[in-house]
Amino acid sequence: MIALTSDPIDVTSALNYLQSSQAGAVDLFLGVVRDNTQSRSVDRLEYEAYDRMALSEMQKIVDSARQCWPLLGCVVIHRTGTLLIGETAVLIGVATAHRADAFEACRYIIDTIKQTVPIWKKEIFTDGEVWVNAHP
Amino acid sequence: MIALTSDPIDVTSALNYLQSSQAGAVDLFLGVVRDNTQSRSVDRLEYEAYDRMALSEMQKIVDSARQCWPLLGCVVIHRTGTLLIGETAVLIGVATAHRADAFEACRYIIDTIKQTVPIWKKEIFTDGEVWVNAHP
Amino acid sequence: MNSSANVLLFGIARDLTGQSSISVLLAPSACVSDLLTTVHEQYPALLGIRSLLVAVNGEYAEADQPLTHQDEIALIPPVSGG
Amino acid sequence: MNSSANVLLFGIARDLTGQSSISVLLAPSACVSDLLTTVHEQYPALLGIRSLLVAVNGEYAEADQPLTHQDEIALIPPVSGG
Repeated sequence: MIALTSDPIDVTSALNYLQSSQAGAVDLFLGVVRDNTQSRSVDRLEYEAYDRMALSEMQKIVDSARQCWPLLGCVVIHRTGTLLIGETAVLIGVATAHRADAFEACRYIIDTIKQTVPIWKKEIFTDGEVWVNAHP
Repeated sequence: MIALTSDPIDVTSALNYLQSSQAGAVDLFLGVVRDNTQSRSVDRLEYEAYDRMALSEMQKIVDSARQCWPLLGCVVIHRTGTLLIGETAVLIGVATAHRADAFEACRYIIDTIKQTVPIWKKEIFTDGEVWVNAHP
Repeated sequence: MNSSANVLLFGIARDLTGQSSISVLLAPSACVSDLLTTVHEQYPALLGIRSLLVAVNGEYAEADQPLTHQDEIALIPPVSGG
Repeated sequence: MNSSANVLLFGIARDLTGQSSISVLLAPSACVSDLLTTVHEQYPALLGIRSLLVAVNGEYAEADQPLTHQDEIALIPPVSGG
């Protein structure tokens, strides 16, 4: 399952989706909004996506992970819109027979999402705002 | 939080416990009962623990992880008793500021649990049973 | 004959121009690098972005990829999801 | 004078002996390796386990660690948690 959503991410339904009688390991990664970046105080984040391309790039990443590791199930959900501190911006869930594959695939997916998927994050501080990574 | 429990493991309360305004990453590992081992068909597992020592060994592992990685929160919960296919035998949850630390600490904890914590697993097959790792 | 292409903007590109899409004049044989040159001439503020890629029909495009009227074209500033 | 120590059994050790604890005669100066020798003499079935460690008061113990009456002693077959 690959999704973009402006609603809060539901961990329980993601886990239910990953249920498989052959799965011995599930690794679930949550990217969460934290209250500071380089010691500047964050008020909230705004996530914006180029939806059709974000979905197809996430699909490519999952397809590529499936070629490298024997995945029994895989969930990738990314939030868009306004997120407050403590909210989950992204969930990656991977189910495999053995744990090494789950850890490696999950990490590959989140690392690659951050490199290629057209989603942009604006950090809104108490004293200004900035699009992350955008400036020289 | 470190616990042994004969009740089903509640992922949602584990995640709530890991909430921290400084956390940017949560890695959650679930060890799940799967339906086969070396292609023998598993009916259920029985987990037995030397409780006091299992708890203190899990505490040592978490203490040692805290020395290696800057953990904001850490949860380790291990089931005991009878588990059916699909049930979660162990949950490891780690919250950190950055994701590399969460993945590495989580993996270290589950890998080390499997090496040192006095918990024993009996696999009950449709045609027999075996204590895992016990035989030469 | 030149014609105009509609180009989608996101993130900092949208903020710097104040527009979520812009119209760019392109020669019939224009490719992705021609588009970027023209975009930067029309909107010099976009030069302040660390890097700009171009997506054509939802796929990252190389500099020499030719553009047609039917293409959905988007500027992709440095991504920062996750 | 010899005295008997109570030894906790788990997993396969409990299954092989049919007991969750056994009583083992120990010399006053006995250490962990002496305990293991005696245990194996009294319960040869336990030799079928791939390896047996000893925990004293909830901590893994070395072979030369001396044992006292107050100690909580347990046999630790190969662990298989997780």
